[in-house]
Amino acid sequence: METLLSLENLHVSFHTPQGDPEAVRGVSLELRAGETLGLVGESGCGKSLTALSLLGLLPPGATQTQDRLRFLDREWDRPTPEDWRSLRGREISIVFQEPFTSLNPVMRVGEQVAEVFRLHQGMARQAAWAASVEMLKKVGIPEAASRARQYPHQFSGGMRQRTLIAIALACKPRLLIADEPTTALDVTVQAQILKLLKRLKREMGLTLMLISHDLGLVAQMADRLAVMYAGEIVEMGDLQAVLGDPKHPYTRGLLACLPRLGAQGRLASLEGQVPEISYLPYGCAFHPRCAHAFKLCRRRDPELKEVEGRRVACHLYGSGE
Amino acid sequence: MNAPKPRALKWGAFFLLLFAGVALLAPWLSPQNPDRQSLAERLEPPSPLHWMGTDELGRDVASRMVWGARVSLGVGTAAVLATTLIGVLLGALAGAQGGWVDALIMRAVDIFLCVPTLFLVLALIVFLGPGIENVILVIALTGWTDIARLVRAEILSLREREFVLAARTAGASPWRLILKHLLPNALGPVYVSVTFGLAGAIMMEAGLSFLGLGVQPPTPSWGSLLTSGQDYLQTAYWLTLFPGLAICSSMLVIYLFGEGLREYFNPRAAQR
Amino acid sequence: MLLRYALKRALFSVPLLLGITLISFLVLHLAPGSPVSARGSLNPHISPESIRELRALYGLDKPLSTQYWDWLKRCAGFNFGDSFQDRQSVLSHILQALPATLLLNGVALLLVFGLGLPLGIFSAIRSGSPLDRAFTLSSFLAFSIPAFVLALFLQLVFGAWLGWFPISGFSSPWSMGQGWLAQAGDVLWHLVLPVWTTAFGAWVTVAQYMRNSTLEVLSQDYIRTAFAKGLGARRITLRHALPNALLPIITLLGLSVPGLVGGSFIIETIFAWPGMGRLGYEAAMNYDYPLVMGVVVMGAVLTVFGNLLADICYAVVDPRVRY
Amino acid sequence: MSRGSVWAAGLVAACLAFATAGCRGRGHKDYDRVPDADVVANGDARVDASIGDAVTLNPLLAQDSASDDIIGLVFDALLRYNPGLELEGDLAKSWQVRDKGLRIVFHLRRGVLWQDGKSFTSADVAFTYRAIMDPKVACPFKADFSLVSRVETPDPWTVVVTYRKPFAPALSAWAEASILPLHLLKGRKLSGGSFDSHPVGTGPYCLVSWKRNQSIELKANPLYWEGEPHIRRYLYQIIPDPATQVLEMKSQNVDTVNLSSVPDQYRDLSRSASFREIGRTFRFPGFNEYEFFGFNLLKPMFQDKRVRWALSYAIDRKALIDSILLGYGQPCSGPYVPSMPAYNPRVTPVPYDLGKAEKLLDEAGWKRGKDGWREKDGRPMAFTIATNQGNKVREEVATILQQQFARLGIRARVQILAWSLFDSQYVSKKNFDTVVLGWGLGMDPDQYVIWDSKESGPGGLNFISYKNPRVDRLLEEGRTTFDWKKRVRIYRKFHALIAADQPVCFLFAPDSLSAVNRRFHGLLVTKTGCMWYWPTRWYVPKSIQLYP
Repeated sequence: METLLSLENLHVSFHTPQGDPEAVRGVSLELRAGETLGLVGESGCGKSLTALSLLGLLPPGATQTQDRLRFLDREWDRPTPEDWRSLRGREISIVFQEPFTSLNPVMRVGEQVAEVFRLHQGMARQAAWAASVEMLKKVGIPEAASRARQYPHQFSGGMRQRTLIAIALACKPRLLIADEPTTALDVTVQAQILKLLKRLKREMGLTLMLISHDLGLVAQMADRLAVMYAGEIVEMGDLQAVLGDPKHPYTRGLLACLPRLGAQGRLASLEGQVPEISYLPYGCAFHPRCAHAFKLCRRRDPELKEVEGRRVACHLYGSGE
Repeated sequence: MNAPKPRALKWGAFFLLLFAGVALLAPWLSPQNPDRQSLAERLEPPSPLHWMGTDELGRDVASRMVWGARVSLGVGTAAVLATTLIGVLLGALAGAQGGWVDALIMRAVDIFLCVPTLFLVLALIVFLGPGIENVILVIALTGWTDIARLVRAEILSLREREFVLAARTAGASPWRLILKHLLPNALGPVYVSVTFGLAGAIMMEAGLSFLGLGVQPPTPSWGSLLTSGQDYLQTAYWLTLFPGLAICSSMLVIYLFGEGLREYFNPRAAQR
Repeated sequence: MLLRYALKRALFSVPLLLGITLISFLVLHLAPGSPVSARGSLNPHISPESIRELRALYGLDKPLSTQYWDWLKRCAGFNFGDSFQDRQSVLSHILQALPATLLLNGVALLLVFGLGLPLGIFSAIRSGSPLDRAFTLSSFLAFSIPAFVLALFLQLVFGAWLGWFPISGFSSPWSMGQGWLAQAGDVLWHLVLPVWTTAFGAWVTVAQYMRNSTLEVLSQDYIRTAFAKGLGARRITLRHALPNALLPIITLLGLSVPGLVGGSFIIETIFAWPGMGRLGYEAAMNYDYPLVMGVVVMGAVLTVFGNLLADICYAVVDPRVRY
Repeated sequence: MSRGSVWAAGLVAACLAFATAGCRGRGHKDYDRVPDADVVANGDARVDASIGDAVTLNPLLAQDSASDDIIGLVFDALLRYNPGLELEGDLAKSWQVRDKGLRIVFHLRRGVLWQDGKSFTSADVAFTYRAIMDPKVACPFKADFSLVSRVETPDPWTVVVTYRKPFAPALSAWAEASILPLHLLKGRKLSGGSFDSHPVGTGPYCLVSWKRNQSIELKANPLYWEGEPHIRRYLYQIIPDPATQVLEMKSQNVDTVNLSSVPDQYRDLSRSASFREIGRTFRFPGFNEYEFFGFNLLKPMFQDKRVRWALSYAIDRKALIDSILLGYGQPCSGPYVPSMPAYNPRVTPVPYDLGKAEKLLDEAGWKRGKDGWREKDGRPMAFTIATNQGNKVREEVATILQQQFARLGIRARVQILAWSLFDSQYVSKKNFDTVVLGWGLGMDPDQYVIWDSKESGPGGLNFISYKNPRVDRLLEEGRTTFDWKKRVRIYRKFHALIAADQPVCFLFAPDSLSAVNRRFHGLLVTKTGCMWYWPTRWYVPKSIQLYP
C-alpha cells in the first residue's frame, strides 16, 4: 500500500506571557492508503492537536512547525492558507467530538451539507440539495428528504454526528480524521456510529485516523496503533503486535488498566498524573511514573527505534535488553 | 492549557481601586474646600493654584471633581449594579421559564418603558423626599428593561442546548439551572451594557438632581458639573472637559475590569 | 405558527395598553402640582377666581375616575382631547412634531446600525490588534462626549465658520414658495448636523455590542466546522458568523423603536428642531395632561409594537426560539 | 489614514452631496457709512429670535411672552405706553375720566380698518369686553375688568366704561387688552377655534404662516392706520438655545436677539470687533422684573425685624450682580425697579455691613456659640433657602447667600425643586423658611395682589403673609386715585414703608440686554429701550437690504 500522508517532526507550541510551552514535541507519522490508524493517549497528550495540525485548524494562540508534510504527490514544509484550503474537505476531512455545538444552529441541516457540494464541486443549488439528501441517507438518517429541511436543534446527538460525517465525506476525501467521534454519545449510539464508519470506509476506500482515549474502542477498528504521551509518540506498530506484546512501560500500564471479561481482583491503575506541558521532566517524560526508570532515562529523551516489528521510544530497548 | 492573560484583570482591578480610593479619601485628597466660593476668581482657567480652574462661583473645580467622584461613582456603580442585577435575573427567569412567567415579565418591561419617567420622579420626590438612594432607585427602576430583554434573548437560544436539557432532566431547580448553566453563557451583552450603563447612570444622576431628587447644591457631582458647564462652554471649556474625561476613564476602567473578568471565566471566547 | 403567536401577542397588547395608560394617568396625577398651578401660579395678572374657572374648564374638579373614563371614551375615537395650553387638538400637535423626530431619529438609526455593525464585525475579526484597542478607546471617548459639546463644535466649525450647513432650524424660513423637491433637499440639508450629533454617541454602543457578540460567535465550534469544510474566511463570516452574531442586535433594534419617537430634548433644543422631545418636555413642564397622555399612548403603542416586532424577527431568524 | 479619519471623511462626503443651496456666505458692507443711509426705503425683512414658540395667537388666552410679542404686532389696544412709560392713545385718540373715576370715556380714532378691510368701530370694543368676561373662555386676566359694571357705545366712535368703584389700574388694563374683530367672531367659538391660529387684527403686521415650534411669518399690513411699515416682512424664528441664537446672529441669519439671560454672550458680543461691523449691542435698566430673598413671616425667627435687617445687611448685593449678571443689573431697595416712575429714589438699597448684622443678631438673642455657629436658647440658627429649578440666576443666588450667611454663623441649606413641586408643596402650603424668587410686574404700579394682607390666604400671592394695615390703606388709596402725580407720590410712600419693614430683602433688577443688526436705521433709542414704535420707524437703506 502506498503512503497517503506522511508528517515529519511536528511541533505545536502555545505562546503565553510565561513563555511558549510545547504541546507536541516532534511527532512523525505516516498513513498508508486504506488503513485505519488509531491514535491513543490520555487527554492532554497532544493527540487532538496533532490531528488538527494535519488541516492547519489549530486554535489561535498556537503555532505549528513541521519539517515536511507530504500528501500523495504534494509536499510542503510551511503550507500557506491556500494550501490548507485545497486540502480541507476535498482531500482530508475531520469529524469533531462535540456534535451538539458543531452545527450552525440557524442554518438548515441540508443546507450545511449542500454547502460543501456547491463549494468544492460547483454544483447548482438544486443538484447540491439532492446530493446532500442522498448523503444524509447514506449516513443512515431516516426520511432524509424531510429531515434535511429541519434545524440542528431538532436532531438527536447521534443524528447530528451522522450529519457531521455526511458533511465530512460529501466530497469523497481520501482521509477522514475522527477526533473522539463518539465520546459525547451514549453507548448504543456509539456502536452504530462505529459500524457506520466501518461501512463507509469500505465503500469509499477511505483512510481513517481514529483518535480516542478509549483503547477498547480503537482496538475494534484500528489496523495500526500509535500511543502518545506528553506530546510524543512512545510506541507505534501493528495492532496485534502492540496489544499482544506491549513493549513501552506506559503502553503496558495502559493495557493493564483495561477491564477484561472474567478477570478478577482490583483494576490496576497508573500512579501519578500526566505532567503539565510547561513543567516537563528532563529525559523521558514518563520516567517519574516508570517502574524501570534508570539514570539514562532521567537524562536523555529516547527516540523511536525499530524493536521486534514496531517502534518504541524507551531506553530499555536502546542499549540491549 | 495556557493561563488566561491576567493583565486586563490586574490593570482593571488596580484602576477600580484607585477610583474608589479617590472617592473615599476625598476629604484628604481634595486640595481645597469644594464649596468655598471666591467670586473674584470666577471662571479662571486651570492654573498652579487651581489645577482644574474654577467654576461660575469661583469654587475650585479640582476639589469638586474629587468630592464629586463620591456621588457620581457611588451612585453610578450602585445604580448600574442594581440595574444589571434586576435585569439579568428577570431576563434569565423569563428566558428559562417561558410561558406565562415570560409573558408577565416582558409585559412589565413594556409598562416600565412607557410610563413617563419625569412624573414618576416628581411623585417620588414628594413621597420619598430627595436623597441619593431614591436616585439609585429611579435609575434602577427605569434601567433594567434593556438588559432584561438582551439576557432573555440570549437564554432563549441557549435553552435548547443538550447540556441544558440534560441538567433539567436531572431535576435541576429553575434557579440552579439559570445560575449554573444558562447565565454564564448569556453574559455577553451584559458586559457591554454595564460599561455604557455606568456613563448613563452618572448623567441620569445629574438630570435627577437637576429636578430636585438627588443631591442639592452645593454638593458636587460629575454630572451636575457637566450640566452646569453647558452654559459656559465657549468661555470656560474646563468645566466640561474634566468631568467628561472622568466619566470616560471610569467607563474604561469598568471595561478593562469586565474584559479581565471575562478572560478569567471564559478563556476560549477571549482568546480569539 | 408564527402568525398565531403574533395574533396572540397583538390581542394581549390591548389590555396591556390600557394598563399602561391607567398607570401613566395615576402617576401624572400623583405628581405634585397641576396644569393650573404650572402656569398660573405666582403670576400677578392671574386672579385665583380665574384659576378656579380654568380648573372647571379642564374638568379637573371631577373625580379622578371620571376624568380617566372621559379620556378613555374620547381616546377610543382617536380624539385625544385638546391641549390645555392653546386648546388645539392633541393630535394636531403630535402630527406636527412627529415627522421631524421620525426623520431625525430614523436617519440616525440607519447611520448607527449602518456604521456600527460593520465596524463591530471588523474590530472583532481584528480583535486584540492595536487597531481594535484604538477603536475601543475611541468608542469610549466618543460615548462620553456630551451631546451639547459635540453640537456646539459642529455648529461652530461646519455652521458658522465653514458655512456648509445651517446652524439650526428645520428648514430655511423663506422656502415656502419652492417646489417639493427643493424643500425636501432643504430639510435634508438642515438634518445633517443634528443627525451627526444624535448618531455619534449611539453607533459606538451598537459597534461594541456587535464586536462582543461576534467575538462570542467566532469562538463557537460550528465556526471551526465551517473552516474544516474548506470555506473561505469571507463566506464563513457572512453565512455562518453574521446570522448568529446578529441575534442580540435584533433585540437592540427592537429596544430602540420607542427611542425613534421619544426624541432627545437636548439636541432638539440646541438645533431648534421642532420634534417630540421639546413637545413632550413642555407638555410635562406645563402639566398639560391630554398632551402628555397623547404622547404616552403613542409611545406605548410603538414600544409594544416594537417589542412584538423584535420577538417575531427573533423567532424568524433563530429557529430554536420558534415555539 | 487612521480609521477615525476614514470614517469622518466618508460621512462628510456623503453630507456634502446633500448641500443643495450651497453656503450662504454673507459679505457685509460697512452698514454705517452708506450713501443712502437716510433715504427711508421700503422692503427687507427683520428676523427676530425667540426662545419659545407662541402658545396661541388668541389674545383672550395668551399668557406667555412669545404669544404677547406676536399679538402685539397683529392687534392694537385702546391705549399704549410711550418711551416715558406714560399712557398715550392707540386705537383711542383720547380718553377722559369722569365722576371721580367711576366712568372712563374713550374717543376712538376714525378711519381705522381691520386687516380684512372692514372698518373698526366701538362695537368691536364692547364685544371684546364681553368675550373677556365669557366664563367659557376663562380668560386669565379677567380680574382686571371685574369692577366694570357696564360698557356702552353711544356712537360708533365713543365707548363709555362704568365702574362700580374707582379703579386706577383700569387704564393699564385697557392698554393690554387687544381689541377683537366683532364681525369675525360673533357667534363663533371664542377659544380653540380657527381664529386662534388665523388671527385678524388692526395692528401693523398680518399673519402669513405659522410653522409650530419653527417660525411665525408676518407681512406688513397695507391698511395700518399709522401707515404701512417700511420693513415688509417679519419672521419670528424659534431658537430655544441662547448660544445658538448668538451663532445665528453672528452669521446674520437673525437680526435681533434678547440676551438678558446670557450676560456672558452679551459681553463677548459687545467687545468683539468683528461683530461691531454687523451689529450693535444695547443695555437698558430692566423695567419689569426684580429678584428678592423672601421670609416666611409665620415663622417666629423671621417675625423679629432685627433678624430680617441683619440678614439684609449680610447680603453683598454688588457681589451678587457682579458675579451672576457680570455687573449688568441694578441693586434695588423696594418693590419697584429703578427705571419705573413709582421708584422712590430717596430709599437707598440696604448697604453690605457685616458689623451691623452681627450687632443686630446679638441684640435679637442669636449669639455665636463656642463653635462659631449662632444659636438661641439651645436652638441653632439654621434655615433652608428654597428656589425653583431651571432658573440659573436664582440657583446661583441661593448658593451664594448660603455662603454669605455662613460668614455670619448661620447654617443655611439650599433646596432646589421643580417648579410644580416648589409651588404646590412648599409655597402654597407655606411650609418653607425662606425663598429666592422674583416678581414680573406690569407697567401699572399697583401691587395690591402681592402686598395686601387680605391676599395672604391659600393660593394668594402674598405667600410670605405680610400684614401691615398702613400698607393696605396706601394700596387701596393708590387703586382709586386716577391723578398720575398723586398715584406716584402714594406708591413712593408705599415703597419707603415696605423698605423699612424689610418683609423681603430686595436684591437686584437684571438689565435688559439685546443686540440688533446694524443695517436697521431709524431706531428710537431712549433711556428705557430701543424697540419703541419700531414698526413705523425702522427701515433699511436699499443698498444694504439682505432679503428681497
